[in-house]
Amino acid sequence: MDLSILWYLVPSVIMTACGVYGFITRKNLIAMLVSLELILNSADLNFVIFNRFLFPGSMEGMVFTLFAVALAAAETAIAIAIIINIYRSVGDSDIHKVNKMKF
Amino acid sequence: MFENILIWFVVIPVIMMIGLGLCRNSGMKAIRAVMVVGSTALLALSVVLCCDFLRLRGMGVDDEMLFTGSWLWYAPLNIHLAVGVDGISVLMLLLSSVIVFAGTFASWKINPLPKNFFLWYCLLSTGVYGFFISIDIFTMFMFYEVALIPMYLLIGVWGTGRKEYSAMKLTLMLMGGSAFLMLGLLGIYWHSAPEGGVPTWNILEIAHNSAIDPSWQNLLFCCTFVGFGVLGAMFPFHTWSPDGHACAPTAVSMLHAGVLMKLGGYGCFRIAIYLLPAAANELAWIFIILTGISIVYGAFSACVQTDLKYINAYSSVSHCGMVLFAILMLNTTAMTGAILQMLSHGLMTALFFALIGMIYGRTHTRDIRQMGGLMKIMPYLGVCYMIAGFASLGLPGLSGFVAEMTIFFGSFQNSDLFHRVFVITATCSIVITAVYILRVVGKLLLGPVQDKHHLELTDATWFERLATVTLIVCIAGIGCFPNWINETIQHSFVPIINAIQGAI
Amino acid sequence: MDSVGNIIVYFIAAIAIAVFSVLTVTSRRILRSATYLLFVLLSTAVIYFQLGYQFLGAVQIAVYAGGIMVLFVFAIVLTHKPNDRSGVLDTHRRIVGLVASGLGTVLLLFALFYMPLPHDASLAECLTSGREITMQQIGEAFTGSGRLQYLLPFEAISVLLLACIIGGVTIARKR
Amino acid sequence: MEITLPILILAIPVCMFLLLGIGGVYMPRKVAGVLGILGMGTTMTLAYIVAFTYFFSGNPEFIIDGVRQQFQVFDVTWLAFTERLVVNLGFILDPISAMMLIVITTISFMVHLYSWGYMEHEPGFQRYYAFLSLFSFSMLGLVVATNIFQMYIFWELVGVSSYLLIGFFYKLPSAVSASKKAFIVTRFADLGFLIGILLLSFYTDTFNFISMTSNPEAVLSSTGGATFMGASVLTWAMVLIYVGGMGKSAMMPLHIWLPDAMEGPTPVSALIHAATMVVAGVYLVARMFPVYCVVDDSLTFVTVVGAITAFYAAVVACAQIDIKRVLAFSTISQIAFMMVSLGCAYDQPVEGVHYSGLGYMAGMFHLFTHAMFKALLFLGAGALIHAVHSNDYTKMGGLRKYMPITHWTFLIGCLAIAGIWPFAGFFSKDEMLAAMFSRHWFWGAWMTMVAGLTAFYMFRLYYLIFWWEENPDYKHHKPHDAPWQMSLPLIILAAVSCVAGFIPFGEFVTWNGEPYHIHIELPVAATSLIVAICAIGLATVMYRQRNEWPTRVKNMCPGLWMAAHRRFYWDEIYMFITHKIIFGGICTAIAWFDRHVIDGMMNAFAWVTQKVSYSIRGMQSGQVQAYVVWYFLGAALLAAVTWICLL
Repeated sequence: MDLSILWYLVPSVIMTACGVYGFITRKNLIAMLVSLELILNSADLNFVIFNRFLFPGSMEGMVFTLFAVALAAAETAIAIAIIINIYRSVGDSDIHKVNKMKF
Repeated sequence: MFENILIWFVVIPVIMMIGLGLCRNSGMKAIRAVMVVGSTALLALSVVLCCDFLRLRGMGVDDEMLFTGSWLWYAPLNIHLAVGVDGISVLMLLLSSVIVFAGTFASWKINPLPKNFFLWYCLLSTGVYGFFISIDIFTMFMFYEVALIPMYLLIGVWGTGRKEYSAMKLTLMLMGGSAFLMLGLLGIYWHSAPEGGVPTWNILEIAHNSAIDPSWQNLLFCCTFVGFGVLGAMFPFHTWSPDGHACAPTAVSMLHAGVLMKLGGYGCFRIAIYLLPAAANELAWIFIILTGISIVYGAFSACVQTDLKYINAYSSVSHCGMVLFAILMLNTTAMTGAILQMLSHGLMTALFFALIGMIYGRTHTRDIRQMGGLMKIMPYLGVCYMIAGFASLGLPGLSGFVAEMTIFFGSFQNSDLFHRVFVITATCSIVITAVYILRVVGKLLLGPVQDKHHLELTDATWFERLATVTLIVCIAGIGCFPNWINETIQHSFVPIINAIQGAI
Repeated sequence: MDSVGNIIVYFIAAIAIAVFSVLTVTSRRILRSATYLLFVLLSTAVIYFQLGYQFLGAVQIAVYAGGIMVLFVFAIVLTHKPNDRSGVLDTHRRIVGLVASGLGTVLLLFALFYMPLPHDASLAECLTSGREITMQQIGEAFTGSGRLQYLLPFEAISVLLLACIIGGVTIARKR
Repeated sequence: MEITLPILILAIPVCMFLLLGIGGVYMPRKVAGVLGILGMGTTMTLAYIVAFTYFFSGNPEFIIDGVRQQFQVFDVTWLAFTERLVVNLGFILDPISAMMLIVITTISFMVHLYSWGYMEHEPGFQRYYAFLSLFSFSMLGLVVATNIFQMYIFWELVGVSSYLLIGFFYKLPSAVSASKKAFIVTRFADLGFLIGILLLSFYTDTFNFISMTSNPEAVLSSTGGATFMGASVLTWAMVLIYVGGMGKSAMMPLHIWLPDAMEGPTPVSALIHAATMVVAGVYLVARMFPVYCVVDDSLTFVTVVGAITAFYAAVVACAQIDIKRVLAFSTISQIAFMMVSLGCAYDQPVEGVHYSGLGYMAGMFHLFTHAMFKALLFLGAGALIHAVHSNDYTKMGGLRKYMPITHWTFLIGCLAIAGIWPFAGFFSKDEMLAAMFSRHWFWGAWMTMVAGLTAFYMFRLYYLIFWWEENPDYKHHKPHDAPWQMSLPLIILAAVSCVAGFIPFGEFVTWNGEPYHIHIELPVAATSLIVAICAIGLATVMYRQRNEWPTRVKNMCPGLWMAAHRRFYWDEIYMFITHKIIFGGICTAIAWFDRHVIDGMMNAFAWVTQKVSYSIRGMQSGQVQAYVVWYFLGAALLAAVTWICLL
């Protein structure tokens, strides 16, 4: 039995689907962020998989993933800072209660 | 660039704006000084231009446009800042200067935010002047839009009554018109050159090339004519006019009805008819019907209004309808009449609005049912109002008569039954005009005094007198000695008429 | 033909990813869902290792599982309220989420199976045909400015991270 | 001829208008009055000099072989419509314009003088004189017009002067509405005039009177036989031009403004609404006479309208209470007389007719004499109103003892208008009736009857004012004759009315300039004289002293009396048409349509846009989760579309 590219892509698809589902259904901001991480992670995984299976001679996919991980860290840091700030001023981290700045 | 006299028509208002910017917000004296100096300079400039123009024509300089100049602005689209004037533009510039001058004095005590008011006012006049000096249709359109935008703020901030609604309505309807216009202008641009040539925005070149395919012309003509027609208050796109004028502050009404509505008529013949003559010959009948309706319809509507400004706005619909109507007759005499009517209507409507503003400033009402016998209380304003009324109903010796008669006699040169019927319908408006003018004069100025409080009101102040006298002198001047204006205009129409004749 | 060990490791990792992903988004307690996320990330790291990217796997564990998860846990604890009902989902949202993610999945799977991908290439072949990525290569790629070298993005990311740290502190500090 | 005098004739009044109009506020009234009178006096002198030069100098410019010529003193371009259609302002001298110069300046001067006394205590005295000057200028400009467009220009100007003067007492609502009515009715008529000019000038390519009248056949042929609704275009043009004349001259059915115009100061009525402006229509027909003759239908139209109006106005005049209204209807009737006379004239010799142009000459003669004695009557009425402070004859009666000058001059006026020898009216009326009989016996008989009615109602008025029964109020407030400024014009005009009939008018004014020797047509004269005397006798019986006859006659046919008194309900008909139909029906409907349908459409457009954007706005909720849903739905949609396309 061969472990072809499809085998590896399937968990990635599942991760994306779960991330999307979570992002849509969750009310808590942090939970949404968690779902977001799932999606991001599946994208990272895809980069690496494609690098390995389609262009085994090069390392661009991996480099991209490295950058993406760094960016994810940055993004999470800022997002969490904002969430904490919102929590302080609104007293809740429910996304439906954070609509003061909408209009 | 600055050696060209025409550029100064745009530069001076900009300098005025800078000057105003340097004034303090409440420094009424400095603001007035800037405005008076600036508008006098503009007036002087127009007079100088006019004399210079006549001198050159007298010397036998026979170019279509004089004082031309062209500076590249945006090469990829071949846009230039191209300027040049013929007799009609010169007269329009003169008219604008007179009205800007009078408007300055009519808004002598504008409140609140005088500085900002005059800033927008100057921007508005920049647009108007720029429109009249341009011979590049892109810059023309740009200046047209520049003139349009300040209206929104001027009405919305300094207006009276339902000002937000009216400002919005006016701006949106005119913007809708300019959407059509933009379409038409772009179409003209892309078809302006013969096969393989570089498209151009320059009016003279487009007219010279006459490369626009007749089937395209029809579409473009409708777009441009409707676009300008909206500004010219053509039925059924006129409803911005009553509301907009009713709510606008005095000087803005003056400038808007006096000059800005003329942009419509001017654009109609300068762009729609001159550049698209074949379509003009073919489609004029549609718009003759619409403008014919405008004339009678506006007059009838004016008969039952009770708000002074509404009466005047509807009468503007009628009179501006006459302008477009005459332009569509496509012969020299009628089109000359149209220009005379533009001048005449500009001056007398400005006078009307100035007077209405002055009366409103005193009585705080514009409802003619609540006023009466004002002639006794403020004889100067009353007499001026009567003069404006007589000019409007076409009394010989004042400008309205000359304009209307030239239009009627010119229009009557078209000898088929269709034109005849509409000309005779249009002539009926002189009676209806008399009805509503005399109705207002009777209710407003004559008869017993309705409101005891009005007895304490005062007559015109010196700046109000200056504003009105300027306008009245111009009205009477055109009315008594029309021939030199007439000749100037007729000469300027030669190329346009040739284009129309050539396209039949 | 891949070795049985590889296949077993793959299946463990894949099943872990699938199960913990689902648990991450369905768990009612946020702290738990964050923990499940940690397992997903670790499983991903396993796959990275298996694919021959040891450095990346290490980074994944260090930065993601180590750094980011700590941030999450802190944030959750800071914003935690007793009797939090935000984990309770209503049916309507659930259906919408299912439809959207289902549609997305269908699209992705559709793309997966219709794309002209080299199905026949096995992991072993790819591992042997590809060269080993050494730390030196990675270091050169990050510090050079030539073709396929990433000094500028690297620096940009560094500045970005610094900015994020400062921004995070500024935003989250008490007023 | 020098152009200085003619220019001055026009320039002095207009300068006087500007001077008094702008500077009048700063002048004492005496100064303004004296200035006005002096200005008009100078104008009158100059006009006399010009007219006498024209008639008597024998200069070949004016008369060649005994035929008077039309001479344009000057004719300058004012506005060029096209290369050929050019509006000039000029000054024409020919028999009728010279005659009109005399009439206008004389009456105007008399009125200026008279007003000094009459208007002495009115506010706005300076303004009054300014308006009078404006009117004089416009009227003079009208009669000396060299072309029909110049005439139209001044036609409008006299209309406005008339508007201003009728509404002089602008605080009275009745004066305001009367002035408005006068202006609008005449304006409506002017519309006809304008369309007539449009038609005529389109075909002839000229406005000039001389080029039109010198060759009327060419005018006809220039239309190329074009017809409209069965009548030739030229007929239409001439009828429409005549409609303009009907408006100014108050012919049926456009007569309704003239009785109301009596709201103006009485001297104004004398000047404008009796002597000068209202005869502009007659003057217009006379001016265009040769062209009218080419299209006989239009001349018949003139005659028929005139005959109906003359009879109608005479009947109504018998049932009026207001003395100025009686005089107003009398004016309408007399002008109609002139119209009929013009309509009965020929422009070429006709078999069996002694002198074909008699109607024209007689009409002009009557215009002249009528101006004099009607001005006299109005000024006399003014003196009465000045004394009694009422227009109503029931407030008068037995005034002959108190106001002898007014009484005698008024009597002369009445005798003149009734056509009693040797007063002016006898001669002109005799010539007119002779001309009518020569056209058709019916017109002669009809107009003789109207002449009888004229004598009757004038003497009814005379007796009711000066005889009948003394008003008891006189004991408290004794009426007296007017001051000299007012009496002098009365006396002068009375004298003129006595002798004007002996002027050999035919020597001066005929349609083609050839002199004609007036002689009395004995049968016609005798008939009309007898009819007039009978009518006067009847009036004497009925009204000399208070008796029951008038009431009895009234009660015999109360409906007729009431109808005549209410002027056969013309005003009500007009009120109905203008207020109910035009204002209430058309204008209100259009205004409503504009606000609700046209503007409603625009607002509906805005409303729909707003509603649509409100409903779309929900999508832009700001909720990221919703966006994600939309994103996936959109991606799915795109994929589906792509798939369908690829299949």
